[in-house]
Amino acid sequence: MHALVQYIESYLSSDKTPGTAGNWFWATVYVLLVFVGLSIAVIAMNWLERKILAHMQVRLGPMRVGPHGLLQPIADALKLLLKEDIIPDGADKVVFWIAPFIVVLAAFTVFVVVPFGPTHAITDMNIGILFMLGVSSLSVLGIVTAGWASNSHYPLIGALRSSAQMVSYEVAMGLAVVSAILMTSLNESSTGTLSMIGIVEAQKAQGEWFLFKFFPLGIIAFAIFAIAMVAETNRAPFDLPEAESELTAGFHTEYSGFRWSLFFLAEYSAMIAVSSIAVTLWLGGWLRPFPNLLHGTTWDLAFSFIPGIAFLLLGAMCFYNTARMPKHPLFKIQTIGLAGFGAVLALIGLVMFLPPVRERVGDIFWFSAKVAGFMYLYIWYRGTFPRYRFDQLMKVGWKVLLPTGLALLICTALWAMRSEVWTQVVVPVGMGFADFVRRLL
Amino acid sequence: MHAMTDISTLHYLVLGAALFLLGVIGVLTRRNVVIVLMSIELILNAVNLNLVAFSRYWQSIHGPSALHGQVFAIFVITDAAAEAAVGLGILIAFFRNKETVNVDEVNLLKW
Amino acid sequence: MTDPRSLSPLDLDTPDKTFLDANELVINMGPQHPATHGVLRVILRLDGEKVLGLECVIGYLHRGVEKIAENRTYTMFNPYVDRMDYVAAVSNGLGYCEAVERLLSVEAPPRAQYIRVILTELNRIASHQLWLGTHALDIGAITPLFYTFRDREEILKIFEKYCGARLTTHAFRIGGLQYEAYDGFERDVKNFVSFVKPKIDEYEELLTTNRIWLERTKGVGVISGKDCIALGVTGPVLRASGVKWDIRKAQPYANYKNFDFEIPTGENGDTYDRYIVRMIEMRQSLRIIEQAVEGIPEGPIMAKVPKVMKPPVGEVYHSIEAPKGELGYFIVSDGSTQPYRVRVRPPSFVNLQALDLMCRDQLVADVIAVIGTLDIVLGEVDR
Amino acid sequence: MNPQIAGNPPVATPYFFYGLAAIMIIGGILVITRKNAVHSALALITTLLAQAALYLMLYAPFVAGVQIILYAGGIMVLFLFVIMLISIERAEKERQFNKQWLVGIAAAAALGGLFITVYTATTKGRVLFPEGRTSYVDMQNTQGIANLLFDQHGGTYMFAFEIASLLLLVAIIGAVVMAKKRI
Amino acid sequence: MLFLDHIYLIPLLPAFGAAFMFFFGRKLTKQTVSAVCVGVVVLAFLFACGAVLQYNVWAGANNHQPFQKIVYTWLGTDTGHLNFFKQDGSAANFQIDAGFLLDPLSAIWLLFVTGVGMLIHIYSIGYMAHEGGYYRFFGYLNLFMFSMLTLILANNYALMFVGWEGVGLCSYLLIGFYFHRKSASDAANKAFIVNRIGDAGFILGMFFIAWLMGSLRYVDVNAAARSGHFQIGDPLITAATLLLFVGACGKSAQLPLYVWLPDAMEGPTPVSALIHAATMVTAGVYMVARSNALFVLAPTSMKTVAIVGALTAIFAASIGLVQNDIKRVLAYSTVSQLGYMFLALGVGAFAAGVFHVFTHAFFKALLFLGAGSVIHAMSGEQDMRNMGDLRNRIPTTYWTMFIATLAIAGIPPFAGFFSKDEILWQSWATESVAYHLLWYIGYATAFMTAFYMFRLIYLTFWSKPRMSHDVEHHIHESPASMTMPLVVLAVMSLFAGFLGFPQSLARLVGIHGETNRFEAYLAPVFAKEAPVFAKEEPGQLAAGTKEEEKSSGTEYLLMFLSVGAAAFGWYMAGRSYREADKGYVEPINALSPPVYNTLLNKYYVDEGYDYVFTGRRKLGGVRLGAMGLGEASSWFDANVVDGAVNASGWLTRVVASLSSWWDKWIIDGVGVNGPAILARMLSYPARLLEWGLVQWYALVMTAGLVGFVFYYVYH
Repeated sequence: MHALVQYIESYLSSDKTPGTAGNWFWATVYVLLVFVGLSIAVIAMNWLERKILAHMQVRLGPMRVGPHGLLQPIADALKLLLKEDIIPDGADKVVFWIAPFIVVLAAFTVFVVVPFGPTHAITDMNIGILFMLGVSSLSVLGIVTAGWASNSHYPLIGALRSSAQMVSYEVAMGLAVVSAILMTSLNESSTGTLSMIGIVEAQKAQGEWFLFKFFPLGIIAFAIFAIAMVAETNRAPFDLPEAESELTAGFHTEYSGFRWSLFFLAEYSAMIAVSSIAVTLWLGGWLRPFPNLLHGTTWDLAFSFIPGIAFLLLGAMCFYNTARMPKHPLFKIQTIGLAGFGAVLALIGLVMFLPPVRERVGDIFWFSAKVAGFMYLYIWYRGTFPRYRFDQLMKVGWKVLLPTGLALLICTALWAMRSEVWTQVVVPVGMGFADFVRRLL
Repeated sequence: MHAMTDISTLHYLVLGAALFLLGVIGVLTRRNVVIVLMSIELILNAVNLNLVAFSRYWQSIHGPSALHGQVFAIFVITDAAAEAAVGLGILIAFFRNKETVNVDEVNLLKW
Repeated sequence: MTDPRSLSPLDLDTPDKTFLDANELVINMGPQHPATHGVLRVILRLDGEKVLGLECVIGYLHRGVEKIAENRTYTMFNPYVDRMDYVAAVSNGLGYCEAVERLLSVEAPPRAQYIRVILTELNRIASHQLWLGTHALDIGAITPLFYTFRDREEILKIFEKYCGARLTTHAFRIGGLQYEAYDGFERDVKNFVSFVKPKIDEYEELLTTNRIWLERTKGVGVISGKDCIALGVTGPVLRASGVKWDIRKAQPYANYKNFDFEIPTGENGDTYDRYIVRMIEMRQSLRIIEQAVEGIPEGPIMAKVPKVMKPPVGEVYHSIEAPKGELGYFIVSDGSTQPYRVRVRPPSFVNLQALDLMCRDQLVADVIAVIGTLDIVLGEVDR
Repeated sequence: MNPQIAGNPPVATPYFFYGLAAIMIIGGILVITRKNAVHSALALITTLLAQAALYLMLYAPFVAGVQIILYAGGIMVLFLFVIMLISIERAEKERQFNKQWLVGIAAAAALGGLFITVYTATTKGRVLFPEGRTSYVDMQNTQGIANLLFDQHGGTYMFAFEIASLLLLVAIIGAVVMAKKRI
Repeated sequence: MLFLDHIYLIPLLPAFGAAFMFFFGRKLTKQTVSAVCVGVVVLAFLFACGAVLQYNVWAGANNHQPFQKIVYTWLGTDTGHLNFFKQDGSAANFQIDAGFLLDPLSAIWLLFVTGVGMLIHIYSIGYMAHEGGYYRFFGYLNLFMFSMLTLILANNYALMFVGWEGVGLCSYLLIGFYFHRKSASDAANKAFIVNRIGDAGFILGMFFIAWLMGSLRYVDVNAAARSGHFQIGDPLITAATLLLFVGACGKSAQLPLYVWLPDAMEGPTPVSALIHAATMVTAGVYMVARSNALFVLAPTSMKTVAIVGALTAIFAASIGLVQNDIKRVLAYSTVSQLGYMFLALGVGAFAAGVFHVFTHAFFKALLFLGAGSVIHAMSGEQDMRNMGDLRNRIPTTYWTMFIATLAIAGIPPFAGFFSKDEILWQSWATESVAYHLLWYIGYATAFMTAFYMFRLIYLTFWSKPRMSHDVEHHIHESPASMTMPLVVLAVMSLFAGFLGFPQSLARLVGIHGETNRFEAYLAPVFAKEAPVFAKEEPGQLAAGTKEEEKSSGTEYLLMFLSVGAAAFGWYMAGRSYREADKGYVEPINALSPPVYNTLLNKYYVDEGYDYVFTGRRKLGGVRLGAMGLGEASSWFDANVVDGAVNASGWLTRVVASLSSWWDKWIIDGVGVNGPAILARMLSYPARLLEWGLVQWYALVMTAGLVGFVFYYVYH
């Protein structure tokens, strides 16, 4: 028993990710943790999207299953699992089977390199960001095959649209990412890196988020990425592949039940994944706000209380709503449930005040909070924007984002090399010109 | 742990040769142009595997920065992309004119 | 490329060539489709995503309303008309009642006229709100739908209080009204007016200057005033094309000539102009309601109408400006208690003819927008 | 086992190699035997991904990443696109192999025989392909490739890199010209 | 001399307008179109006024010669490409110029063509405001003005023929202006074809003149004709003048070629007014008057002209009695009045005929424009049966039309009275009693004219309203641009007659001296003929010689009689139609239905032409006329000519098949294909390497690879 505790402690004090350390056991544990965490996140996201969207649209959203519809996602999941699994006649059965798995696999695999903290990643790859982009681009394959295998017009058009859209926006996305990677090489000691952890470390070392670096270049890059990532995940206002008024449901029109839920899962995981990339590249990943300005043990302590406080606030909200529940006997169970949920949240908050916990969950909390901000943006877009038309979408991708991205890349490079540019280009040319003018006179 | 012998360069070479042969058979026997093009991709990948394996071997002799094989592999992948784009472009033009994808029906220099 | 307008009418026997060659791909949209507003079936002929032509297949909701009329007395047929354009049932009833009144040569008393105008204009606002919500939903903005339905609810509440029904109201009777306005009717209407004014600004805030909304609607589904007239298109669609034609002004019925309001017109005849025109129309309707509710005279609500209606032999055509355009009733009386023939000129049916013209050379996604902007109700198209 | 001292253990055991090799061979066979081109393409994708894993085993992570992005994410999507554009129903019902298939297999078999003899041959006392053993070197793979391609002093393969970009440009234009109906 | 020297600008101004419309019209707004087109015509009118004034001054100083301005020589012997021999075998210096001539005759035509044309242009602005093809219409009108002015101002027959054909073309274009209407395009075709027949006569007559006189210039022709070289009654001259008269019949709608003019009413009303009433149709009169020197040499032709004119006058007037279409009544009236003019020309009263042309231009244009205004008010309704009681609704139109009616009916002191009376008097005044018959015909026509014109007035403006409800709702007076020309023309109809105030009447009121200014003005053109008659054939023709006038008493009597006839016509029309209501009965129908139907169907002339000339209908199973000729020649071609062709073809085929057999089996089989087959057999092995299958190449490559590796390993 003691040995086990010691083992865990020794691991927790390690400064390497399990993959880097080559520790199979811990790697497996991490994979499971990430998988479970991600599933919970998707479920929570499902509930939150419905609730937030509903409140934006002056309605209540799910209210029946559980207090404030908290159990709705679970009910949905159950329903989906129990539904009849329909494969259309004339569909290519094998491919129809495989397609959702490809999508889900691609969406989940990218989390192998997502750094929730300096050591809280499954592994740290030399080519981390490349791996993320590459694997997330594999989901296109799943979508195309899904659309094709359905043997129906709407899914096929949806799939073609979807793949064209994703391929197009990947280009702009890649350019934005490259300009961020360029910034990592400006560390005095480092030569630049593709590693996700390395990128965050570079931001820490350079003392600013890449969002604000080379103002306004960093912000432009981030904006390009932020637009491209919405398109990449087929979300509003770029949700053409599944525009229900035009194509019914796009590439997954013919899917139902469990396989449909896989697409659903993949979509939300992909949203979280691309948000993680954005957070890692531009928003300082797991770093808490102002790590350099407000440093020192006192500030560390102060910031380490924030996660606990946040959970306590959530718990308090639950209790407040419990008090507002109708006092009718029929609502008794719901009231109790909400109170219980609040209690669990509060308990978690309290646990987070414990020193060993609070020292380690800070990274994960900040990372998740930043990602959650992006998730809220996604929902907000959906509540506000109409849908682009396909030619307009392509126009935005190829005629606006791509040239901007190229110009941005060149500007970033020139800016990064400004001393060399000055000493090796501007000064010699200027001298030569001065010489020419002198001779002329 | 290491019951089997370590994997040597030759293992990769044999695997590469096998893939190469599969690709050659595909190119020589299939009628569908798309599959012929895919078989060419197989051949290119077999070559790439050899290149990377040799690069690894070369590194063990000349030090870690001797990555020429990998650089070659990247060039091959670039060429493969170009080849696929042009090949598929030809295929589309061909299909539009002849309504077929069978390579042995392309036995005229022009149509 | 040949001009798609010169192509022959949709030839459905065209073989579906390969997808790649995609000269002509025939796609069937509806009758079960979220964006066809009911059971409209549209057969599209596409070149890639470009529409070469389309054909509407209608009749899935045909109930033979006009035929039913021939076996009902004039009074009995009145509720049927509510089922045609069910989102503007009050307007339908107004048109029918006024047509029969003309046949009988009676006129509803002034008080009834005022209440009729108020209810009809309220219904126009309700219809436009429903249109706005669904149209925006088609284009992908889901939020306005809820805003408009929330505010439309207030109108339905007034209807419910007035006559007990919310949708198919059967509010008017031949010769006047069945019910006196309930206590507080004026107050409710005034409250509604002051309630809904800022709400219309709210809808506009969401959409009018929204970049994506502009890109999706400007220059989409353009139709010229000339084509509108040639096709018989009426209502906001016609007005958005720059033709100032509103029956309320052109051939005033009820007592619209007593009210001061303006007829908005557009310039380009595109989807955006139609949107703007309808938004202004809602405001103008509020203006009319305000004037009408201030001036409701006292007096009877029912003219002298025989219990058994036997209009003299003859025929009458009477049309009103329904929310969707000119709604006309052509009634032939053979002197008996039942009409010899009732023919309805439904605005939706006529406006739907313009769909083909408006969608040519546009993209598939625009077809959705154009169907939405035409504001059709299939109950009225098929009757 | 103490995670702290794990250092650089072997990335994968021979089991992995044989497993991946089997996947690749089976995938390759499926590629050249399937009637349906989409199935062939999926098999090829499997092969390519397995090969990417082999690259990782060979400590060539950058090549592996490029393989995934370019091959699996780019070229194969292009293939799938084209397969969907052309109707394959007819192609499925036709003869799959051409008339000289027997000759082709014979030629391939001859080539295979030669490979076997070459890989097992020694000439003039010199082993043609020595039984090289890979050794594990910890290094910055990506930076190394970047140095070869374009380091500060011109880069060994700088010129080739530029030529490759030109090739890609030509390929893009060529593909567009050929595939577009009306330019 | 500015205007005279640049007289060619008068036709060129409208030509510019037409060309501008042709090139840019489609893009222009209606305002621009009207500004350009009407502007050039106004300019042309002002220019014409200037030119005539200058001419009068110039002529006074130059012995009243015609003024000639030759811009360039179009074709002629002095250009070296042409030899020309006259009838008597002598070579002539034959020239055709683009030349312009102004003398009193063309001056009169010039003034009323540009003047009336200008008014009608202005009228058209209002009338056509809501029609499509606005620029097209005005372009055609300008083109017409150009052609008409060319016709008038030409100094030779050839250039006149250019204008002649030009007005024919414009007439065709404008009749067919509503080309989407079958009836309009048919009418246009009819007008064009009928005119073509007349033109053939004209062109032949022109050839005769050139052959006889060696020149086509008026001055040369007139000089030659008056030189005494030709005998009166010279058969060649008679032939030439008769042929010219055929042309005049076509253009001026005389029997038997009048059929196109009533149908020409399919065109827009301003066109009817301008072309088919006031200007173009008088081209025939102009041509005959212009050729007066020739005509007086051919008494037979003169008789023909007079008889045809008189018959046309009564024939058309009788049809006009019963027509119901307001424009058709006016059309037949035009034909009838043209008959009057020819009657005058035929009896040698050239000045009287021209005077009638002059006055007729004003009141007929006014009548047509007024009818257009009525039609405009009636929303396009043209049938008088559906009109009635319009005088209070459109008073301006009513009053102006009423004035015109008084004028045409010959009620003093309106213009028509003077001109018509002059013609009647001149025809009575001829020596030959046979000519008195012509006077009777003219007299009856005068009565009919008054009757049908007042019938029109009563049916349209008086009587009971018979139009439908909708039409009645829309009746409104026309815009100012339409009524203004009406008023101007009405004033002209009132006063134009005083230009030719008869001497006798003048004596009656105590004025002495030259009162018939018109005749006096024209004297230089016509007066020279008198001595020729007097010398050669006294007593046959009265011509314009005042010495031979009968006593004034007879003239007063005749005047009184004709006014009486007009008044009686007025009275009869009033009695019959003043109270006409829906379903009124035509008095002629009541008298004798067969007569009525014959008149209503225009004496069945069109049907007759269909039977006899066009062959559109079969006469007793036989097709006559043009189509009959076509059928016959078609039969001949199909059976006789083609039969011969087919027979020779059959013969050729037989021979060819024999030759082919030889070629195929012997020459090709043995001589050509034999070596080729041999070559193919020999080259087959080489072909194996390059037979186009890509995979075969790949196979060869693989084989090569195997070979190389094998060599490398085992060498």
